[in-house]
Amino acid sequence: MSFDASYNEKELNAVGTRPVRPDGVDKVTGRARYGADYNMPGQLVARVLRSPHAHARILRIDTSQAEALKGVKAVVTAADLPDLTDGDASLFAILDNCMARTKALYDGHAVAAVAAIDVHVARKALKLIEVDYEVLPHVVDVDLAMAPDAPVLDETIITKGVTPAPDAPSNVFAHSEFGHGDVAAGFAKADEIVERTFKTEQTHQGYIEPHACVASCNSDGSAEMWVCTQGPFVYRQVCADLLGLEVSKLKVTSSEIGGGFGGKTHVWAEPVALALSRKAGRPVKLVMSRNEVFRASGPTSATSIDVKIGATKDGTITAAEATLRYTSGPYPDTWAETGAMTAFACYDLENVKTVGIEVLVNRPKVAAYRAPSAPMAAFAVESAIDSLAHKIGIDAVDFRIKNAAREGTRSSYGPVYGPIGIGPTLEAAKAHAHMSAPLGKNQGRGMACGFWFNFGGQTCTDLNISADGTVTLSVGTVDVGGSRASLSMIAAEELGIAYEDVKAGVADTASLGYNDMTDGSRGTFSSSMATISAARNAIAVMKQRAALMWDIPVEDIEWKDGQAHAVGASHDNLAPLSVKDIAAKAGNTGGPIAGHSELVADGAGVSFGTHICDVEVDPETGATRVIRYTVIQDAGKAVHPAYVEGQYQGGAAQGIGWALNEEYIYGEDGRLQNAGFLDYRIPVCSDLPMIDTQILEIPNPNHPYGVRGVGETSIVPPLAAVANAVSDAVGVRMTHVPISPPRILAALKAQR
Amino acid sequence: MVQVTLWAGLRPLAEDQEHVTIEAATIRELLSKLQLRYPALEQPFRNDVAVAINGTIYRDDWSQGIPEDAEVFLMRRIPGG
Amino acid sequence: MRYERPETLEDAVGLLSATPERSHILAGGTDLLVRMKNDDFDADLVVDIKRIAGMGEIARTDAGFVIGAAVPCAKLAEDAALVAAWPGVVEAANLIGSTQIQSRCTMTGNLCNAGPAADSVPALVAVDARVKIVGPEGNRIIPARDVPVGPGQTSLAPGEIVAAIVLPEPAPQTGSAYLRFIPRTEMDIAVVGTAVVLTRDADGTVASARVALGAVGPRVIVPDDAAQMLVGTTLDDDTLARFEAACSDAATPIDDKRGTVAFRKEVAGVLARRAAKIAYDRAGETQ
Amino acid sequence: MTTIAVSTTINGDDVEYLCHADESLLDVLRNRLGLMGSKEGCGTGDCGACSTMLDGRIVCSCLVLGAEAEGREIETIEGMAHGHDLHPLQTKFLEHAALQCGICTPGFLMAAKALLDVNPDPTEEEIRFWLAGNLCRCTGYDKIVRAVQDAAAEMRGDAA
Repeated sequence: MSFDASYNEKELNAVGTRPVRPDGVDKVTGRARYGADYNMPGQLVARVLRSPHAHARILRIDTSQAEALKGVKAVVTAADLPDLTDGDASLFAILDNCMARTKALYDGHAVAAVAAIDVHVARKALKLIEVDYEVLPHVVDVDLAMAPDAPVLDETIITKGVTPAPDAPSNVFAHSEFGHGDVAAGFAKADEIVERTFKTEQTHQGYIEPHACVASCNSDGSAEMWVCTQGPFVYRQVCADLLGLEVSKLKVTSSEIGGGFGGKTHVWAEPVALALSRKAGRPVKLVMSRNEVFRASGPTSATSIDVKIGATKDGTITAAEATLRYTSGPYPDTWAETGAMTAFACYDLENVKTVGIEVLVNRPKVAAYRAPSAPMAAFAVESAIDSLAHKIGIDAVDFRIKNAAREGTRSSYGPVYGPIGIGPTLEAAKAHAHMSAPLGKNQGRGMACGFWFNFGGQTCTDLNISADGTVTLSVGTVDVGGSRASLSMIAAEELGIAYEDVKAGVADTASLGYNDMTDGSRGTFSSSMATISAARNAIAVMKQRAALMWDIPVEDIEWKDGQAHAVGASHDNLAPLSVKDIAAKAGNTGGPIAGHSELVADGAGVSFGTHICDVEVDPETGATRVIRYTVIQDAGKAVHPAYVEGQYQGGAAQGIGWALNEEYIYGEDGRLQNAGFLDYRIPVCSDLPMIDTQILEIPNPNHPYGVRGVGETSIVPPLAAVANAVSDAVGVRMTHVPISPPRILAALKAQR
Repeated sequence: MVQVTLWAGLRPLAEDQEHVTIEAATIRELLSKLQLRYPALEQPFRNDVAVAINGTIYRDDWSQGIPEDAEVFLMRRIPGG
Repeated sequence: MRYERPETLEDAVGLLSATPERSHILAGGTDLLVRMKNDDFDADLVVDIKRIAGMGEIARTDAGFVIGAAVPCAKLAEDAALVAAWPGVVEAANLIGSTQIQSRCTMTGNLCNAGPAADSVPALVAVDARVKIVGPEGNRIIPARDVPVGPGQTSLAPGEIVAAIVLPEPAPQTGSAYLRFIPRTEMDIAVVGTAVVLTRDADGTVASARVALGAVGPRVIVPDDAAQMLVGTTLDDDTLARFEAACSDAATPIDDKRGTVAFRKEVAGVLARRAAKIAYDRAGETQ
Repeated sequence: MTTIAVSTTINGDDVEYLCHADESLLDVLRNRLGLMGSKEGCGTGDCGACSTMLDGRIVCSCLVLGAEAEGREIETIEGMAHGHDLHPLQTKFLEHAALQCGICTPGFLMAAKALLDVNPDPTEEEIRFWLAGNLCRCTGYDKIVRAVQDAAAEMRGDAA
């Protein structure tokens, strides 16, 4: 494992082109199989009974009538998922979230589940389960949850990170603080200060495919599961831990995944499906309805953020401070901490302080969503930066360029930056034609920057060379948006063969070593590194085989353009051997030819993007349309530029939805009122313009081809870019996301 | 010798130290020596820690060498989406 | 649950009369099938009326345009005469849902579902549409406005079916328009809907006007006082401003997940004013 | 629950099946006929992933009863290509990278084909409004719209 991952500039042939993806034909003909597209012999249908209450003690569950119903093969409650978490609080939270144990903590929290021969019986059985609830007072709003008289969700929680420690329990799990310098001294030096409070509402990843799995537990202790997930190996580990299965006896196969965006990095109903199968002795298929997806999976934090930034008249920021309150759902987590780390990461600040406050509320357990926690912090900070630029009368782009973090800057979250790319994205924005295009009546322009930590992680690939010289590549990172194409290109590049001769596929957990999930923008970054390593190992093998075929020392063989060349005067009559030539003789030169790689792909490097947005606002109704949008982001090296553009465009669209329309709406009763795509309003095709992209390629020093993760950063700037554009158009600073028409109209009225 | 900065959440587990000076050539050595000195760090070191060396964040590669005079930060591992 | 597909209205009425509770009429199904997905839904009978003669047809008779109960809204836009006569009705019906929903949803369903935010209902009320009802006690014709009596509630007796909607022939120089507010550009339920029908005199002044407001009350609101303000004018700015204020005042909305009281009242006036302008201009284009 | 016998035409073939009265056409296609190319993203007609043609009109098959298909003509994504010959829309979706996860793709292809059947030369705005009932969460729609434009041009015989 002595793979050298450092960047090595060279001419690339396959990388940078735009071939058709290997899984493409299956996906345009309807043949690709997603989570719900798989069946097992004798499979049962599962349905989950969910709490209608936001907060309630479960006094009694009687499943006897449901169990007695003909066709019902198993009913499970928390009693069928005993606590094996051994003091691991985060694992316990997953368990309790899968199936409420003593209290239902949000509307939609699972309390029981049935497996039956068909959906009609399962539906009937749900109605026969009796649950006695003691309804408790609930709280869903982040600020109200912090109030002294708020109902406390978990009496064992004493706020961490505060000295002295409070003596009473509350919904505040922890404070965490970052920064350096002396902010009070910094503000004293400022000529102008902007201080504001911002709010963002809870959003959902909104993947079009609901969670789905087929689980099968056998009497011999083995089990298998087909599931849509961003990480089959992680699902395997968590499910094995929660059910007490041996990890290697649980085989998890990831289906084609119909979107995840972080939401399918977490386990939801999969342990329940396994528990039902274990109890029923038959395979169980569990597919969530869209209503269940909204009520019981995935959302982000809702937030409330105070920001204060000061600057001198010449445009130098002297101090910056933020307090970030994030909901984590009903269990402790670290979402505010992440937000606090990212908030000012774009800037070079002498004095900076951020405090993250984790707040428990009666809402679903918060899940990662594309650069989790960063968009809300960026909304608050980039809005305040924009206000401050206006206040001191300096152009918003110039102001950011003047204060942008650069190599050597101490980041607001601690370490000093190496070479980073925010400056180039800002310079590109300043030079972009979009920035100087004329605006019409009721139109406004905004821009914003965004930061995200990318990462790499544990990765493993197998590259097998077939007898005809074609190559199969098995990877362990789930393909969420074209990575099989990118990785096939990488293998072709490294081996010197045609893209069409490589077929990449995603392996199940029984066929390949452990891989971290496809998250943290790591899929292409880390699996390409492992693919390069595996290809180089395969080339080493092929050189040995060529040496045997030619009967010359392996030292005399050089690999070039997909062929083994004999070098040296004594071999000049030997025609080069292609992969095909070598593969054809593999049986007699030592057997199958393969290259494997197991590595840790660290050094992903942080990522920055700058977005420009134009909107038109109808001042009489508050209706807002995005009329032009540009994304500028560094990709290091775009392996398949079309899919890099796709990541930029998709993240921007999600951010635009978050900015304008998407939000969880709760009633007074704590029940979610918009658990469907009708009223949880993600952008539709007619809502958006074409989304222009500009890919910058500043090589990542820690990847052989310079590749950088590109998946997440594009969702970070849009909230602020849209908010700044709307504020420019209507002349009022919008501080509450989503910037819905009623909020715009109310702000305009307040100003008049 | 390297000077290590601990994130705020770790400090109560390390006698409220923000900076700790320690002799270590790799991340592995650094973490094991820190844990020896402050046993309460064992829990967060299990799953929660990442190490930034001169600005580059390492989550898993504990064999990574630490250059002389490097700036070293212990950070919480970040979730991804 | 039983599924029946009668071929005559008499048979349909018979089936529904025999199962007065927990029975549903199926035409486009775009509301009924959504409700059927709910775990709490229970029904004994669904009567599919699409195979009954005439249900899927638009006929022009002496009474006007007779639109069968099962005519999908997409088909309305394909009828050039109907579009020319009542563009406000067709544009309202065509705003319901997506292209896919348009292929199935019907105005009769929109009316009988009795949702306060139904797009086509204000438009039907503004043109004073009638509905033909068949039932166990005989047939009757009533104003479309009188079908919904409250959210989810209709005046239909058990066993009764709305067989058709009848739109009168417009008087010369009549224009109609429907505007709604939704947060996105498509796919939302109306936060406010406004329909205006007006007829011009030869001199260009408004001879008669009718206005209907949707989604701002439990039923469609018909602010006759506001409509009367337009009569005798050429929609000058002062008139429109008074008209807008009157429409806002007439609205009695609620706060819900789709909008606030203040927003709905204000936007009801704005859209009514804009719809009146469009209807006026359209009236000038017709002969 | 008793079942209903249905005779219908799917992708040009005569098909017979039994279904429950409350069973959607989408469930029939997926669970009884093995035509799983139509996807269920919502079950309430809001996402378009189950788009199929019913007697020449594009519908959400989740909002059609299986029993209603008696005597009708249905086209699904499985009937879009002719053997190995992909429809121009399918080819252009691949060339333009108009899909990332691909779960919405069958619905988009069916809806786009329905558009080009009635309007061979749609504007960008017409494409966007026609496809507003098909949700995509990955692409931001940009490449989908471009693929439809390009396919339309090719089908019209315009030089690309």
